[in-house]
Amino acid sequence: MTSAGGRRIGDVLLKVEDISLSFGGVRALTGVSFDIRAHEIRAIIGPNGAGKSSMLNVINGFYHPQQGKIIFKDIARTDIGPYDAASRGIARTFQNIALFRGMSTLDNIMTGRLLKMKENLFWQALYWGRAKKEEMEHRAVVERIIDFLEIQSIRKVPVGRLPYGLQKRVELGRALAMEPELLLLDEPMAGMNVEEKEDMCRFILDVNDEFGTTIALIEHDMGVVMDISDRVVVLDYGKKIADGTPDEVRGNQAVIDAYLGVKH
Amino acid sequence: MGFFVEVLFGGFLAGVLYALVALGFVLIFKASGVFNFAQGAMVLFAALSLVRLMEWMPIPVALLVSVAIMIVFALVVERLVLRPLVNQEGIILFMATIGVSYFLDGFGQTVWGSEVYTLDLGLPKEPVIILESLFEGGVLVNKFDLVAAVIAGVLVTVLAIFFQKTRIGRALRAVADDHQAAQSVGIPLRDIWVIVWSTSGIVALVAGIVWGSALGVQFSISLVALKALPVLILGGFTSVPGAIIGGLIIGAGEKLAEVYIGPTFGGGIENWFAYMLALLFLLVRPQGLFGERIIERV
Amino acid sequence: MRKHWRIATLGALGAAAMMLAGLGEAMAQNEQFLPRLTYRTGPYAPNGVPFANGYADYLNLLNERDGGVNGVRLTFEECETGYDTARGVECYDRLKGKGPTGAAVVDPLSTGITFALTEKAPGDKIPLITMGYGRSESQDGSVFGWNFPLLGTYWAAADIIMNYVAQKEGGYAKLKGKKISLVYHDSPYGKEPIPLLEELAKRHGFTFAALPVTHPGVEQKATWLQIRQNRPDYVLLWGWGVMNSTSIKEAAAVNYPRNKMIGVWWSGAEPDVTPAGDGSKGYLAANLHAVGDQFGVHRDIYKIVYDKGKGAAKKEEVGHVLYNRGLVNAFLATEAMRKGQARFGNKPLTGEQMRWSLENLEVTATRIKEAGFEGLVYPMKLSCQDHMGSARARIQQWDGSKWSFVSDWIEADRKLLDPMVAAAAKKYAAEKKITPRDCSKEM
Amino acid sequence: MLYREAGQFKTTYGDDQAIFPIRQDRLGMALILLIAYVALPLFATDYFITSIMIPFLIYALAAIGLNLLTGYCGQVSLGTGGFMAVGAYAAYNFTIRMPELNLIVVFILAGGCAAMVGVVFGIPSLRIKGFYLAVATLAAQFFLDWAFARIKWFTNYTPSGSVAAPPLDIFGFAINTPDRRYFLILAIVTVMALAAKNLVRGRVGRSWMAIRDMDIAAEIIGIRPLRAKLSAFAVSSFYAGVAGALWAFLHLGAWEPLAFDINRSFILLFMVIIGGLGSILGCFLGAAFILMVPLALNQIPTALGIPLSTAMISHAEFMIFGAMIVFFLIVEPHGLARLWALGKEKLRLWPFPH
Repeated sequence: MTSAGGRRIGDVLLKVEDISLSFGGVRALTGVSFDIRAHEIRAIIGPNGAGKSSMLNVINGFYHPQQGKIIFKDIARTDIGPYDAASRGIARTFQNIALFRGMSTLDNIMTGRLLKMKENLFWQALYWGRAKKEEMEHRAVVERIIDFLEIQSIRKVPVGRLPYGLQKRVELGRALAMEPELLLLDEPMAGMNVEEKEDMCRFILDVNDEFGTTIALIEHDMGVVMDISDRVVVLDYGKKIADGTPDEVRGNQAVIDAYLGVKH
Repeated sequence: MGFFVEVLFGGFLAGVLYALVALGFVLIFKASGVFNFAQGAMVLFAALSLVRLMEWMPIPVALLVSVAIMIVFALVVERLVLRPLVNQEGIILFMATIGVSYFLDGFGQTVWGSEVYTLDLGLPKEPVIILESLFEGGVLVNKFDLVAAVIAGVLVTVLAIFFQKTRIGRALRAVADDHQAAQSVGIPLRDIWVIVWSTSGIVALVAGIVWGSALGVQFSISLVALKALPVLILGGFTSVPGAIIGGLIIGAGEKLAEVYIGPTFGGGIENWFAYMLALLFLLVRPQGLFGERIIERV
Repeated sequence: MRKHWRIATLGALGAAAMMLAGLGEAMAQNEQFLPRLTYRTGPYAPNGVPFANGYADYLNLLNERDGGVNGVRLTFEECETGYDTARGVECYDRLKGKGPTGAAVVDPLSTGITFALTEKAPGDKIPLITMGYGRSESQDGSVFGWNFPLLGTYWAAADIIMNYVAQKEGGYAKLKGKKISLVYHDSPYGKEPIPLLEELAKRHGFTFAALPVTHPGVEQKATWLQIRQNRPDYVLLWGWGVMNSTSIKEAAAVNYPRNKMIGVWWSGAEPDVTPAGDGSKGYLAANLHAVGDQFGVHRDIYKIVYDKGKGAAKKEEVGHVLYNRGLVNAFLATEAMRKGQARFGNKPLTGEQMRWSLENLEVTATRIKEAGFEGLVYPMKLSCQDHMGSARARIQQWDGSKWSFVSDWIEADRKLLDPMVAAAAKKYAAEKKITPRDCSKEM
Repeated sequence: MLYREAGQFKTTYGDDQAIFPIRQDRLGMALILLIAYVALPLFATDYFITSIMIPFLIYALAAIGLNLLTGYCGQVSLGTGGFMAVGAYAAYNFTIRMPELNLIVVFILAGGCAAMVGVVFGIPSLRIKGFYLAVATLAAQFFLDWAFARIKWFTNYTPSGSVAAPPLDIFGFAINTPDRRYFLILAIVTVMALAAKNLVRGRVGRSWMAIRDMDIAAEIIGIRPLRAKLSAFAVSSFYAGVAGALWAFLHLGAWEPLAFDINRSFILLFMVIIGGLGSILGCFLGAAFILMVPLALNQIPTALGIPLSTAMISHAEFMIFGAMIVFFLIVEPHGLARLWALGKEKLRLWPFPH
């Protein structure tokens, strides 16, 4: 399979099988299965409350589904923590920005490198030799990301003081710093103006293109979704109602009904 | 056996006193989400005001003036501390109330003096022996403790009626659930804060009367706040019955531990035992006995 | 942003004012400076205040009546310790250099502060007077060269009280099989008497139990429930501040007979018994001196200090137990000054001279009478080896409105104390690598 | 005009990450160190050294410990006094049971013991947060107070329960004068403050701050909350432990558990809040402030000829502390350190603020 950009879409990277999740008595997801292939951009869409964010939370280990399994890089698991997901190469951004508000842009993105930094407390306290060298190496990586996202000028600004659009960009930067294989983006363009959206689209496509990162994203702007994604999965009331290329989904009657609010 | 019951009783009655302080915490936390560390200082301040005013005027007048003072205090706190800190994280407000507590301790002693003042409202003090038919030698209890228990009971009942039956009470409960909803009840948040801090000031006054009669009105009363904290953890921060039952459990638990386990360790364990008990409990049930469950969201 | 600048300016002004304060020190005069470590705040304030007042009133009396001690005026400055050790150390360091000769003598007025200052005093050459408190082994002047636990240590106190108990029971032999409990403030102060009481329990065959009460001592329910269960024959009370009155109230609450409760001399003052009202009737306590304002010194204080409106205390509190203790403490300190002036001349003394004065101090009955303390204190004599001087106390009883003595002066058994003191002092000397002085060579 | 960074270019990331990237700041720091190491010992009175500088430095060190935990990792602790006590009693036991140990080793071991105890009491932080945790740390405070008062082994069976530091020396050099004690403390505090600064600007510090700012997000980018929090508790308690050992050995000389009671914990928390949460400089400013208030209250009115009564001073102190806490939380939650930074920023732009 190839897509418009001519990228190589690879084998299945992640597969969710028959996932069910509920809180107390409320069902958030019911028997959802789909897959994400390497290097593709996969969109998850659906009306409000369809269970999209819950799905991402299941994938990166924040929620533990009552049923079903998740196969990532050919290893199946049902119950892991966010730390394991992160260390195996899953990064994400959040719908309501989850940046570290007291830290600068640079430090926020540097936190994305934490998993890759190994020097112990003692060397850290000395800030000498190996620890300093390691710090400088990672700083260089982060500076490349800062250049890529064009946020050089806000490097030292505490993120709490940044406008919304820039915060979203920093959050993307932090996720990129983890050099993930799978990048989960929860509404990366929510609340942005047209210009900011265009920038964000460009970054997403560039990330996918340059680093070959697989991306799963939740987005409400159908125009954007149809433009940039390779395949789309549609959730409604916690169930999968459609799955396919943007064109296939667009014509699907169940999807149209769901968005128009037809009674089930 | 008789002795065990006696210790248990003693513990329950000590617990009632803790609960009186814990109640003030709960009221404020319920309505404003503020963990008010200054509750102990308020107890001291209220008691000091009362005992010094009693030197000048008849008791009922002194009581009324003390209530007025606590209301003024609530107004000042709302204006100078809570309003500027609205929407801050809970922990910031918590630290602010530590500041309020220090200020109030210093202020109260500056205005009212720092000696031991005897507060005598004519509460009975002599011990009585009860249940003699049941246990050999009977069970010794103190009339004063019983009076304290009755006062606590009355206070809880009054508060329960206040919360259930009055418009303001219902509004307060609404605030606890949802600040937006409270706006629609038609009472501004600020007023609610003043009301709830005043109420808790009055609860502090009652606690101050009981504690002050027992210990004399002096600086150490302020430290009872530290006794109320494990009660809160055990009972949950938002539950009035939780404060009472938590108080009873902590009171009985620490007295039994001190009397039966204490000697093995050289005694003096009750101070930390209450905290350890609460802490262990916290690990099992983080929201406390009657607290509302906290669900984390991203 | 303006606001921030104003704060900075204020801070700078404050700093400048403090430097000025340092420069404005009084110039050297014929004055003896006495640092006064006091506590007028916190949980122990009710006991700290009358003591400080008594001390201040006596110094003022000497200044007003006699122009000081032999013409050397007494100046003093109070420093609030709040019974906190670190604060006390700061007060000591702040005040030790004041006055023309520095601080010649310090009363730490807290066992914790005494322990800390015991480490510092030898280096600064300032004697510590710990009248009726401090570390018991510091009675040994050959090791503790700078500590003066005048009139009695806690070991002496415990022995005196047990002596009284034995008298009441009809001799030490009758103590066999009796139960004695100690309710103590959980601090070095409260723990001090334990070794001696354990020793006595071993010798006389009574059962001894120690029950700690945590600072500040308002939580005693469990303690007294234990007492109710064990029904000891006597309860010794080693409390301070609010703990004392709470103990008496709790004793009343569990119906423990008050006349079987004996407090140390820090647990037998008016603020300890009045809060419990009638509950205190019959309560016993040791006392180092007499109570009341009927003595010669009080008459002078009323006439010369209070009638001029210079009194530190409320007039009705003159003559209270701790007020008188402050008086006696000031009396002994100034008597030592007289002794020193006789040798070094009528000028302010240094700490080293003051130590000599204390070690050679003898307060005779004649002198006591002269100073208006007749009946208030017992004569005493110190030496290089013996820094305690006298170890006598009387037992007093509260009748609901006043204290009255129920025993004559009881002296602690020095034959029991001295070996224990010597052993403990030796251990301390070894730990601190101190070579004891040879007192037979000192003059 | 002197405070300018124009013409100073950073050519490496290392320069950019430096603690004092601006030359004037480096000079200022050098000046402060010069004063601390040379001028003060030469010119200051013994009172200034023993009663102001020594407690100031030790408080600052303990405050750094608490700030690492509270200001950087967001875990409020009211048990610092207890951890200081662990350090003090551990140091005491090491010196009397192993007299041949070098004093520096003793202090490190004391810190290590405190760190272990800190980790144990930090375990609940995984499940409980905010003021629940604050209350839980009170359990540590009360328990440790009790343990050192009651377990006689810790005090080497001293009857009174009060212990005294033995004569101290380092490599045969006796630590017995105010100046020597001051130098030892100053050296330790300099090294440990620098180490703390290094920690917070590197990987460990970032993981703490991430936990503080949003623990859930931190977990999702691969920070293990338990490890981050416990490491904060360990490092924080290490600092508190060393501070406790210094406080006991070099400031008090003899002590009892009451020297490390809950008031100590509160005072340290105040220093951190007033000085600035999440700032190493703030710890020094906060410690200085808290220490100066009572002294100023005592000396300024006396100098102005209106001496206040001791009771009044002590009450006023409570009121000022309380009011300052509230004031700083409202006006500047980052405390004196932030005010300082703002002042510098202003100076940088002066006289053309736009």
